[in-house]
Amino acid sequence: MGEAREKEFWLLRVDRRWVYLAVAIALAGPLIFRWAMPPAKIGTAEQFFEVAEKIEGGDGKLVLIAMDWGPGTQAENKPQTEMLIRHLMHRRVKFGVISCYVLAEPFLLNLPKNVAADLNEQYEGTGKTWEYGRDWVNLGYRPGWTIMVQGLAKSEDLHDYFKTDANGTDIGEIECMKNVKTIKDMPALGEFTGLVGAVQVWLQFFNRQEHRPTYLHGCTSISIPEAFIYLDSEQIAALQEGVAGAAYYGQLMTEKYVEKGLGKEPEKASSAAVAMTSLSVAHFVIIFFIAIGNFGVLWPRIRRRLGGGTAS
Amino acid sequence: MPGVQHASLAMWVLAAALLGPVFLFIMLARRGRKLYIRRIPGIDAIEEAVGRATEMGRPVAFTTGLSGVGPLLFAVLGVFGRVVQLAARYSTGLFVAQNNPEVMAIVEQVMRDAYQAEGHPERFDLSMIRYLSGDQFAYASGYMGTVHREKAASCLLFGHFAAESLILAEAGQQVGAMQVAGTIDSTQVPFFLTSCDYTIIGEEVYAAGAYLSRDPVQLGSLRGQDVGKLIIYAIVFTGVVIATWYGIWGTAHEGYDLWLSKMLLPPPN
Amino acid sequence: MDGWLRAEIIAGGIATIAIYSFLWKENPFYRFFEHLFIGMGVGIGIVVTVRNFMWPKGIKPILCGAGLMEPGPRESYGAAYVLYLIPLMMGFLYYAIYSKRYRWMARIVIGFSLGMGGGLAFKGFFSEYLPQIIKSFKPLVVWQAGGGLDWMESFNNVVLFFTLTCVMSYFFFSFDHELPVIKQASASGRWLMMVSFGAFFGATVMARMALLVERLQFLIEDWAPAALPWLAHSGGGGG
Amino acid sequence: MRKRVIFWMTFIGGIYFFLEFMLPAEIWLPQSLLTWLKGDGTGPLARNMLGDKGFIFGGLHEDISNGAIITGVMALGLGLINIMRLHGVRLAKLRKGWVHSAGLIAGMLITIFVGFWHWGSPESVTGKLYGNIIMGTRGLFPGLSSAMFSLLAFYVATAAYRAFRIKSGEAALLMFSALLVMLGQIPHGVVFFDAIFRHGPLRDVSIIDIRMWILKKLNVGAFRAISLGFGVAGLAMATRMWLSMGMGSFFQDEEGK
Repeated sequence: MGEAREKEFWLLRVDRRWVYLAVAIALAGPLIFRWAMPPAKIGTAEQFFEVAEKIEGGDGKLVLIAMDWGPGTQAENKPQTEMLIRHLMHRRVKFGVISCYVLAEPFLLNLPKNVAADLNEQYEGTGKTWEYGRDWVNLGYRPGWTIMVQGLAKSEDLHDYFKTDANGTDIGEIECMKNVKTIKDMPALGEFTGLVGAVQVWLQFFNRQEHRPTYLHGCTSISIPEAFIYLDSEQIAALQEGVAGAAYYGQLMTEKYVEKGLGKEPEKASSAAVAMTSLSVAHFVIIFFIAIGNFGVLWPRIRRRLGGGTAS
Repeated sequence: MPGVQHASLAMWVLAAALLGPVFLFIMLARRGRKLYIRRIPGIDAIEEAVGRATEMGRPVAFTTGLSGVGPLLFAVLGVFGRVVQLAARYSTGLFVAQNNPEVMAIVEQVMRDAYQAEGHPERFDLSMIRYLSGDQFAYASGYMGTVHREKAASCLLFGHFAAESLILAEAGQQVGAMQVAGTIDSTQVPFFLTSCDYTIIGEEVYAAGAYLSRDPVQLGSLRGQDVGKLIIYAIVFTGVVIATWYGIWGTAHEGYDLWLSKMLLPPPN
Repeated sequence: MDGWLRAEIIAGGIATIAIYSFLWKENPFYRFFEHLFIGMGVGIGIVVTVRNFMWPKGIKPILCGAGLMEPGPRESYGAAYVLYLIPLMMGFLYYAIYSKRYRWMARIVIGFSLGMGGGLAFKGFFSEYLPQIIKSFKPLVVWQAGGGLDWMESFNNVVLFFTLTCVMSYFFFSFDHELPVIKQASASGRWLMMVSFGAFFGATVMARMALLVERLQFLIEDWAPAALPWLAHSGGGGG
Repeated sequence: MRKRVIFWMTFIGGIYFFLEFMLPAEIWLPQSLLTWLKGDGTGPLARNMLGDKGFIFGGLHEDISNGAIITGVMALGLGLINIMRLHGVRLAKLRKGWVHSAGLIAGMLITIFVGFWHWGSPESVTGKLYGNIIMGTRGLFPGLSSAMFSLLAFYVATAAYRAFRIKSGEAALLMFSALLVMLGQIPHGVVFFDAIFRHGPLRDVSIIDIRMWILKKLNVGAFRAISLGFGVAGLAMATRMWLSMGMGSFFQDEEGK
């Protein structure tokens, strides 16, 4: 094998380290310089935006966001969740974050907090503020999957069901939970996951005969085909496809919500758009190397044809 | 569609229909009936891989992946037994990466027996078996490092694999090893196809043991399994015909709506 | 930043870089972390198994059942839980492989676990494959709701059935594939599998790249400021 | 004799799980017998194994499964012994690579120590060492795992470069379907594809639809056929395992010698 390779055309034996380097540069470059291409239009993201736009908020209503993801899929699920949180905060719709996945704990705590901090900074001096308890609640990691979700849907008194938030504060003392008693006070569910079977649990058990919340779902790129089955059958009302969906969603939100000339404008491109740029460039790097390899295969033949049989 | 909790009458019948031919052909094979088995590309390469390592004086790497104790492991041991036999005969270096202690105990038994049967029990060395922890990626890192350090001449990857498949296969590729992989995980086959010289797909792994050993029990079982698959196919075919019949007459019935499905998997009462 | 958190991030970053150093070549830095990784993997396996399973589900019931320990609140263990000593003792037979004389006894427990694998397979087979068989019952002709043939859906179902037939025929081993129909079906089966495998490869590229993006984000956004604070100072002068 | 013991133990290992599935959830018993068996309804039999209609074979399923797992878990020590034999010896004799063996053993022992010491008090030093440095989401072990996992990003690139070449029909098929799917999952690939096929028969087709069609329709058939094949083989193999058929090669005992 090794001997055969010696004679191969050089395009066919580019050292693997060059490939690694190209991939690393393609991914890290946009991340370091926060370079973002304008995100491409994605139909499902538009739909997601419109559905999220119509969620009714107000007193005694709470949107539940299930963050069933951890470090393994955060590159895709984190920007998705962040976009919905940002959207709800802009619209002043109150929400609670919850997870059935133990590794999600630090994200439950930090993600909404960071978005709020970002918005507070952006709107500094305008009198608009976002704070824990009033705008959102962290319901923490709750083990048990099916049993937990079923119990949540059936509970007649969520204050008793949850007892405390993730910090140990009594639920009754949390402002946004005050008039939220049953699943009927939850108009929508945002479910984000990269785990197999997680969305099915919520779809099957998070509802009652008299009340079906609007389901919004964010999936990783690898599970898009399965997620489409639920979108086609209208079991879920909206879908964010991987990080690409989040990037376009972010674009839509900037168009609608970033008020020009009011407070400080966000300087940075959204992290979803940056990550998407990284991923797109990396895809093109792979396609480029595939092209090189095939050119290497075809070139001797082309040369033979052109040169009239001089090649050995 | 309801889940399957306990066997229905149809399942008893189906189990008997699938296993009946297996027992029948095992019996026939034991009585000396010749059974045909088609050539499976890749399986011949297993012996070639051991030969290559012997010539180069470098070791063979074998791993059972993430397989637990179960039918798949048993099928893989058919291949493994043959590899160990050859390695014992020609005194070829061998290391077996392990990630499940229960499997490791079985692997050790098989190795001891094979070296004993070849008449070279002294060539068996416990350090051939490397336990690389039960964690998927710690195991992968250990395999990757070991293949590089020992400059494996051939890598044989058989069993159940998950995302680490490409890490293992690339490690062998990087040291220029001849690689043969076999797995039933369809989602990992693409990665083996791109990095290994031969890839044994799905049920071929189960056939490999029979092919290598020509053991009548295994050959008979293989023939019986083929009949079993024909039965499964016949059921699918019938279902499609019935669904199409309804389709033509405009009454849409498919999947679990069909009476045939309800017969196979009765709704819970 | 809390000192422990900072130490955690710095350690995680160094470990990450050690693994990436393998991309250049196998080296002592990688080798050290590889060994550390395996060691921790074994350790964590033992800690987690004992903490989450062996103690609460094995040892504690035995001790409480025998009356040697007070069960916690909302727990109760009957005397029958002492019977867990039987599987526990059986487990010890594994260690017989280290004795020349009693090595055969390890085969008792190995056989037991093989048998268990065999017995469990029946449920596994039916609960996994029966739904798949049933899902394959698709009509080859589908009418639209308002009448007229639904070309796309019919075509999809025909493709599904055709693929299933061809690929299954590829996996017949003991029949002669020289029969022209079978030969062509199994050849098409192999080609169809290749298309599927290629597609799956393509689909995973995004997920794999996303993993690396996550690690790079960690190195750039968390690790670099924690481990190399002077970089952050010089870089973020304006803010 | 030994062979017979092993054969029966193998059979016993499988019979419970076999019957638990194959028998109905409740085996019908006459009401009178049932009432008599139940007695006052507080005995262990009545509480777990007798239902309204009859005998529940799997009444103790959870406990029995637990017991089976206990046996398997006991094998964990084998891994420990294997490691000590390989690396402990290397360390003790200071053979080549002993530094790494020392790292491995230290990593293992420290993890075990901090994992058990002050178990249940995460604020202690050992608790912090275990919960943050070793197991924290950004700590050593998850860091090593994620880094290993993410190596795949590099490896898919080299694997694609090396294997996706028009050298054989199979390689070409792999390549074309991978390319279609890859272009279909990045927005700029979609724009690119649409630009190329602006005219001609493919102008109304989106690559997103092509990708979804391959992944949702074509893949399902192929993957299902593969799994039905090895499903049947697995069932046959499992039965042979359970009944010790054709296991000669694994259980040729030293007994005969």
